[in-house]
Amino acid sequence: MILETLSTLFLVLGAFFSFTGVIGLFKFPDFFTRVHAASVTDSIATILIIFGLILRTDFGLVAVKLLFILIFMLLTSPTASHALAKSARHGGLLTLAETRAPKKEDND
Amino acid sequence: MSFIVDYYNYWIVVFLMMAGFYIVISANNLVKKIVGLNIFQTSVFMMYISIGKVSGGSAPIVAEGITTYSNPLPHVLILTAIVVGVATTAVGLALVVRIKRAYGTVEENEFEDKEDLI
Amino acid sequence: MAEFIDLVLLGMLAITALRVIFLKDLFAVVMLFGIYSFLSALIFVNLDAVDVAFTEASVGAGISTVLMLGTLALTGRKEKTSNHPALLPLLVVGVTGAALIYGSLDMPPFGDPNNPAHQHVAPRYIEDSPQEIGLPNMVTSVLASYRAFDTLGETAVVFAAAIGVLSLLGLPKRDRQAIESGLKSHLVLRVVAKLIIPLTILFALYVQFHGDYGPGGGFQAGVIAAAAIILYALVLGLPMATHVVQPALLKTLAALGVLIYAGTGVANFFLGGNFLDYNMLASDPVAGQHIGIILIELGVGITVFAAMLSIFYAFAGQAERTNIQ
Amino acid sequence: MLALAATSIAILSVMALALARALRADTVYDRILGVNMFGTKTALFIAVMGFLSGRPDFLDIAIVYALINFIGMVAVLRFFEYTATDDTQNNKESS
Repeated sequence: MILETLSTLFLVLGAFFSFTGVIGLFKFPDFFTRVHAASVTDSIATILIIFGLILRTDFGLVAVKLLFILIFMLLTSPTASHALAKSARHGGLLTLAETRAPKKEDND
Repeated sequence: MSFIVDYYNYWIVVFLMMAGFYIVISANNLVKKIVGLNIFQTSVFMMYISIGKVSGGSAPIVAEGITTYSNPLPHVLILTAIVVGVATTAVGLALVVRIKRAYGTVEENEFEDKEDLI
Repeated sequence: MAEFIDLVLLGMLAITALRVIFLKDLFAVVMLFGIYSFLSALIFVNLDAVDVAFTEASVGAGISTVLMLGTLALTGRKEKTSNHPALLPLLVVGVTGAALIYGSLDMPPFGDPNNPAHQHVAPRYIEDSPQEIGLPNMVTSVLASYRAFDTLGETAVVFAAAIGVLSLLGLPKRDRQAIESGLKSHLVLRVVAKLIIPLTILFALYVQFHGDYGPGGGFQAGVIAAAAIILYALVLGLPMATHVVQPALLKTLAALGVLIYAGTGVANFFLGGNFLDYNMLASDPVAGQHIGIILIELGVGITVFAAMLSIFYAFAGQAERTNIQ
Repeated sequence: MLALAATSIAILSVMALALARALRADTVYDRILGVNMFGTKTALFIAVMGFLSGRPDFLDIAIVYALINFIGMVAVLRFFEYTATDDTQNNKESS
């Protein structure tokens, strides 16, 4: 019973953080802040939701698989975000502060 | 409502099929044509899998406490079709690469003009 | 609940397809096509076709996207705007679509257990295959035993497609000089990729041999193993990858897989059975079936791995060659 | 059960929003970001869906999703490095 309540709490929190991430994807002013919003919330939402699901298993093979997914996603998701941001930087994308400096902002 | 649920999958399949068909016949670029062909192909997969679904059924892997299973036969047909589909897509893309090298373009209307060069 | 998810996912799929029509940037088209494949895999999970979803996620979304990106790198990423009017195609599509919608009204309702499709051979597969073949995964039973002849044909098609691509593009030469390529500046990516690749190959082996009990099997395992090497080639450069898995080896492996498959079938002749009827492979028919299925799944896995990887090598070799020139 | 259903609907709507982002993005990078987010959320969605339908032994598909999503990202980045010359402008896409 305690486990289930805890699991529900984790799941709801995870869903909430997913939402904040995707709202950040729309609302933040420039690309680098958007990467930030997406990747940070991605990690925390993954951790919370996977733990919420693990608490609903009988801690057997399914829990191990879930842990495997968690490790995998914690390795790949931030790496992908990092590489993307780096690639964007090399590709000449500027932050909002830099675009503002020469002229008025034109980003949406 | 039940009328919509009964036929919704088929309508979406028809829509996807027509979207793929439209890309194939209207696009000029050969890569885009292949994307269209793939969309068409996926709609056929969707059709088969929709037919194989049984309401209230479960995935056709035996487990305790489950009595209704969905039809495994369409799954088998489509599983192999997907792999073959990708293999043929690869052949198509390889042909596109060769066409680019021979004609210098992958736009259909452009290389039709150059046909007498080769 | 499942119906609701089905409704939403199919709607998303339709919107994605619609967007693909109007985009002129082919790179964006390919990205959306990746999403499209992922979405359709998700729909397959929702419609209980876990094995199909597995294949679509690995083959459709993974390999096709990589191959299409490779083609775009060679042919350019902008589609030129065509000037001839799109009215005739639109008319053709509209008329065909209307006819198909009209035809779909005669289809049996979605998910009804009394549909004709569920009356013919499916009950036999569902009720008898767990006893006859002894495997919980009915899809594997049907794929590798009841319809093994069909699957042999499909494996041969994959093999033939690989030959076709190789004869069109050719395999890259293995050279020791140009070792430095790939994503040089991405140090983090390189480290993480090195960490991921062994895990992926391990996972591919799990999928290969667990396919009898859960979703998976030779097709998926071969693709996942090929994906691991593709990741290696993408991050560390094609020359490094051809150093590890040599192109000449792939040619042998692709043929070997089909040979294992057909050889298992022929072995049954000598044991007094029919082609691809594994009952004779062991004293007990069920054990024989099990051995036969493991053998042919292995053959499928090897062929698919070699075919997919050599197709990727062919495309990547072309891109590399144009890059040097 | 209710919590699982609510979570799955929440993830589904997050996926829809990420898809919307990927469908209409100003720069290519935003599009990739949307696609990446869509991929990770889809893997989570499959995990939750397995529990929702009472057959959580299909988590392998979620692993494949996470894996292929990563490979797709790497392929896209490699494509960028390859075509780096004509990609310096943030191309606005005309639909």
